[in-house]
Amino acid sequence: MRYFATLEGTEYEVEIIDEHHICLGEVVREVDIVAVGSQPAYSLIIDGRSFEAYIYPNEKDWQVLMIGQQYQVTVEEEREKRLGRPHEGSVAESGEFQLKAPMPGLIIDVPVSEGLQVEKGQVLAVLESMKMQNELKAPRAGTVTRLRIKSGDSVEIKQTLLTLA
Amino acid sequence: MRYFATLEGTEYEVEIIDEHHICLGEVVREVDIVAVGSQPAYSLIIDGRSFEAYIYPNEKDWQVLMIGQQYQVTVEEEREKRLGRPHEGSVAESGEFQLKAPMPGLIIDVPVSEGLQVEKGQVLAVLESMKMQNELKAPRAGTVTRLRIKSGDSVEIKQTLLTLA
Amino acid sequence: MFNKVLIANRGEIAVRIIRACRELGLETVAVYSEADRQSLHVRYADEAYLLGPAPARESYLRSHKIIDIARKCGAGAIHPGYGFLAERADFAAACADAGLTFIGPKPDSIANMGDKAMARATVANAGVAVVPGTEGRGNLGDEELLAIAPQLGFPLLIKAQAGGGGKGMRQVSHLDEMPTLIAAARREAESSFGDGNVYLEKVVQGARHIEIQILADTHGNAIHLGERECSLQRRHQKLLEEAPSPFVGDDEELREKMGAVAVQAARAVDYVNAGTVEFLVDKDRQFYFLEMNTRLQVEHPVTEMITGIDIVAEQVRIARGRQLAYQQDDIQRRGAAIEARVNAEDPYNNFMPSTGKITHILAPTGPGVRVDTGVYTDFEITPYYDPMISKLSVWGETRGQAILRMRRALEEYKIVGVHTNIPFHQTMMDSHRFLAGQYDTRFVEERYSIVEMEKDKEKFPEIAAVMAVLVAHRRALETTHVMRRNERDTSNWKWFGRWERMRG
Amino acid sequence: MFNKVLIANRGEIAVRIIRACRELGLETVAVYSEADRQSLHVRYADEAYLLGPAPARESYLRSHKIIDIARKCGAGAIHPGYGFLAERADFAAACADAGLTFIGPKPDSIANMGDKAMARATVANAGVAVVPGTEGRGNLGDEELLAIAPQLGFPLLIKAQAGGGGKGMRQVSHLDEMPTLIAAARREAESSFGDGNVYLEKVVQGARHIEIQILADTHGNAIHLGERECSLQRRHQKLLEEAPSPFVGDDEELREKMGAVAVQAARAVDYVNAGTVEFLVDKDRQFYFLEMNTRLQVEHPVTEMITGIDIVAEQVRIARGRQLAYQQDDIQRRGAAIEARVNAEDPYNNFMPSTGKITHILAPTGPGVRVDTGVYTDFEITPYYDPMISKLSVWGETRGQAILRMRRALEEYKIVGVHTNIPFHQTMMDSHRFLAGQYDTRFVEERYSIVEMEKDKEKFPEIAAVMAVLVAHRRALETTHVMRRNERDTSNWKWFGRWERMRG
Repeated sequence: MRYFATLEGTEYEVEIIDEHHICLGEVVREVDIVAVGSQPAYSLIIDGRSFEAYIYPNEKDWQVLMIGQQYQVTVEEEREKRLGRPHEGSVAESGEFQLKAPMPGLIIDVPVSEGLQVEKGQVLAVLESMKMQNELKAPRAGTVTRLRIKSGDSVEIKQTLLTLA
Repeated sequence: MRYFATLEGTEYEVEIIDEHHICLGEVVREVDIVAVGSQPAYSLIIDGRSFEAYIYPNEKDWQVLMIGQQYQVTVEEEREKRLGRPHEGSVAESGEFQLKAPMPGLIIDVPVSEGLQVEKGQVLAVLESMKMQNELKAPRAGTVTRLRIKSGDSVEIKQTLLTLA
Repeated sequence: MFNKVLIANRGEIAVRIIRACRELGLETVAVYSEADRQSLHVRYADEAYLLGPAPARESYLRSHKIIDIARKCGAGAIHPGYGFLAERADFAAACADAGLTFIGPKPDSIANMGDKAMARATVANAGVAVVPGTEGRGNLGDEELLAIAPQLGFPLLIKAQAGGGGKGMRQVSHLDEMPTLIAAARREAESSFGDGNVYLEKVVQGARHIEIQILADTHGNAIHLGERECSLQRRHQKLLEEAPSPFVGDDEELREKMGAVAVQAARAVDYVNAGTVEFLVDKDRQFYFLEMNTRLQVEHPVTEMITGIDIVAEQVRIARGRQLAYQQDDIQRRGAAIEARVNAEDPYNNFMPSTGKITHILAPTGPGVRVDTGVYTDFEITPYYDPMISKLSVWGETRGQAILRMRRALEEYKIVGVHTNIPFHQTMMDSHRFLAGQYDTRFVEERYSIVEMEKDKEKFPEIAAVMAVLVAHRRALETTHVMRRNERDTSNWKWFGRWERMRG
Repeated sequence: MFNKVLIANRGEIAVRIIRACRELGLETVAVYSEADRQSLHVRYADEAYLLGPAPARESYLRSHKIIDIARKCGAGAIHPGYGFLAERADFAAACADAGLTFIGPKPDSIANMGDKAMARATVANAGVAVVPGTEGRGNLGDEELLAIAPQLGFPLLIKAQAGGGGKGMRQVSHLDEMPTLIAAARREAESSFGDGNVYLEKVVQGARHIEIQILADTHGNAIHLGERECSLQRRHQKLLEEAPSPFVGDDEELREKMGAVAVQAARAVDYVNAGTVEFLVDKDRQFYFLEMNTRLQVEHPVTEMITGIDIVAEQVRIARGRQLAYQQDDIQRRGAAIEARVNAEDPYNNFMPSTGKITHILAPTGPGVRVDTGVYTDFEITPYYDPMISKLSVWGETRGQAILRMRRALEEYKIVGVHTNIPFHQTMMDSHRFLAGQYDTRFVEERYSIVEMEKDKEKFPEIAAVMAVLVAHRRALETTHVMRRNERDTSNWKWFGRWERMRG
């Protein structure tokens, strides 16, 4: 079975030969992968080099956490790729950005108002959590279209705080 | 709901009043039990005293491991008790004793033969495992009726080694 | 003399105190909020009592309830740990009124040192140098502060009088921005300590934060255990501490001078129990009294590791009326120790706190490694308290060995489920400035970038690609062969078979 | 000079050596059997190579394959750990022939000390006292042994010439039982070491087993790091070790004398690297050379804890040709350390080994506690290797504090899934004889009964009954409300949602 893995713009062709051999590009390599513990932690030995990673699927790709580094890998099987999967993710590119609470906490300050034009990096809200005040900043320039919080509000994790158009 | 717990010959009557109260004998006690971690480990706070135990069911009773001590507890619901459950375990009392391998290993020595009369505590077999030689002894006096191993055999865990009648 | 101690705290420090009490043969009582029912301190204590809902105001700050519990359960003493009620003179006084031993200094000493302005006035009177500022001038209004500021010169700091741990603190570069910053500092101080009073303090440029550990008994004996270097901070929160200080180094004269001054400061408030005198030290080795923490310090383990003294056990002994087990000459340093605060926060995203369930922990162990923590696998990190998961401390024969050991320990440390600042500590152990001991209190904020630090780090994209493919392939196989997949669908109950041969 | 080290071992000691190498900046290579694919040493090493099936003969004892792997992967050195190939002179020689540095003594020293009879003859010639016996008389037949025995007097020991760790050892009380016991000893020696030769040794009554740690470099420097007391044994397997020895105590003269004699014994075989000279010490403080272990010792951590010296790192430095970093006068002891070997065995059932999956571990941490282990939650204990799960070591300012700390640490230590000997160690920490330091090598076998020791232990049958009822009640509820039960039927795949915010 042949797979194509894409990561940071580079495509890697990986052919599974048997349980202990793959062909990576043109080179046959010896691999041994096992799960360690009951968590999605895997130990890989590839041509003698020992690696360990936590690997779990995201909505459309795989997250690989290895030596403190996080990699996002898209994996496609050859046939799948030939058939061409519907292009996902295009929706997210367009339209609005919704600022969500990264953690539960208390809104300390909201230095913006609806209709305000903001710059990238501008503080949109100050959220207190774990005894620290955290500034939530605009990831890009835009206009605050819907403001759903005010100072003093308690918010839940992932609650939408405001919308940027 | 009322339960009867039996342990080392003593019966304890426990009535569940609500989630945080039980009646033990005649005394109402405040209890809070929660599972800690994903294992069958429980933390109990009873009238302020904090206890921790690993609790898991056996064939017919509950094993409670607490502060390095193991307790076997039989639990019956009141109705169950009134109806009278079939008396289990009587079969085990009668008849033969089967010596099973407590761990996998290599049989080093079998100092008995079929038909031999043995005393309680007499060595029936020597099993090598984890680099140690372990003597398997007779739990009671009896006659070796069936001998299924010989010196040099590899045995699996719980494999029957011999029968004592 | 008490035989049962209530620990009015949570997390790693509650566990630390339980351990010390247990090693002294004392019974322990935990208190906990609804969010902490499964915490290690509740599991480890002999007794445990619920305080209330998660927010500290409704649980760990309920001093009357805590004293009430102590009396009812027969605890003779209360250890406050750090934070929460540890530096509340009224709480210490209430303990005494209730006939309970407060394991800490006298209420007066706390009050004296707790009001930063009064503290400075007190130690200045005792002849200790202080950072220039408005200390001792009472509760100044905004107008007065704005008037005094240009005399001190910029940059300067606005600090909460009642504060600690960087809360209610703001740095001011120009007079223009001062009104807004005063308001912000007062607001934060008010919400954190219930006291909005602030004072001004000159910023010492290139300053090192170096503190001296003090022990004083009820018989008039007071000694110091040498210094800790705590200059690695971010937003006035310490991130990494070490002992001895690489700045003080072999300068025994400076060490002894700071130690003697710290003892003097402690004596000025008739201090009893463990405490820490914090100094700012400038490039010319001039040192200024900053504040005194009248409690156990988060970073006490580094001092324990190089002196061999169990500071928490010593606190309890002092509270039991014992004489100090040591005289100043008994205190000997050996090697070097470093502590890394492992926080649930994302160093790649402006150190944003991270919450969630810790699904996996593999903690470093082995020679010279100590971990202090209140969490374990499957523990939930909540947003209610500080983000510290654990303190990782290492000891080495030399500072160099301690750094190499810290690298090794950080590499071994696996925490999955929340973001942690372990990558931050890793880059710090590789930083030339840290290796050379050349860092001041502004280093992390002004000169540190994790992206910059990691740019030479070896990456393994090819390996990541291979691993993702192999796991995806496995999963595809398992989905195909439904039988095999079902084997893995093991419910909690089916696992019970595994427990058969179990025993502690 | 080598930069990559192959560790020809498994379990905790392989992890220990990987840690030392990593702290020295060296690359590490693990080797493993099929049973150990998921071991911590395989996970922690930079590289890992399969040796073969689980049995040691087919994996960890395959010296040629190991040397082959080392050459192919570019490792310049091999660390043998303890056990397996550690005391095989032919393996050390084969390493040298292959151009690899063997991290240990020269083949000749191993051979000299490995043959017990030759070892005794060698050190006796150097003027060191030995236990009376048939040492140096060559390979005696059964008839000869039976003839000599009455001259030595009973009780005496039959010991394997090639042996170690109590294998091939039998104690004889009367001449009558000697033929059977010689046969048994020869059989065990043959199967363990491939050499059935045995010798006789007088039993020293009330003996303490005290050993001296040696370090020697390639430049002719040799020092000792003081003693360890290892008298707590069962079937000649050490269970618990401490440093310093409570028997030696403050008798610095005895300590120095034993140290000097140990260095002398090491010099007699031109010893290089770390080694241990074992003595039997009788009540009159006479000491006799027992044997020299020409390798790292299991119990090395207690010496590390009181001296601050990293023995494994020192081994590697010596092997790299460095001079010893210490002279004899640099070695200073601080406090006391105790190590408990935590084994997978059942102390309530004649210490029967226990195998199975470790379903839960909560290891003690905090001040003065060190854990060395190669296992983790969900690891499987197999019957192929020794039953050691971990080594729990503690340090205290005094022996008393170390004991209290060990009690605390044992109480915290939770291992579920296999039986462990933790209850044994707990009773030992409560034993008056242990507390008084009054125990000899026969103590566990002759005077110890766990049932007897635990008879005063507080039990909680009522609490156990309540807990069983509450859990049974919960389960009944869950069975009734099927919906709720299904919620808990969480398959592996469904758990993936939990990993969303994960990062190291």
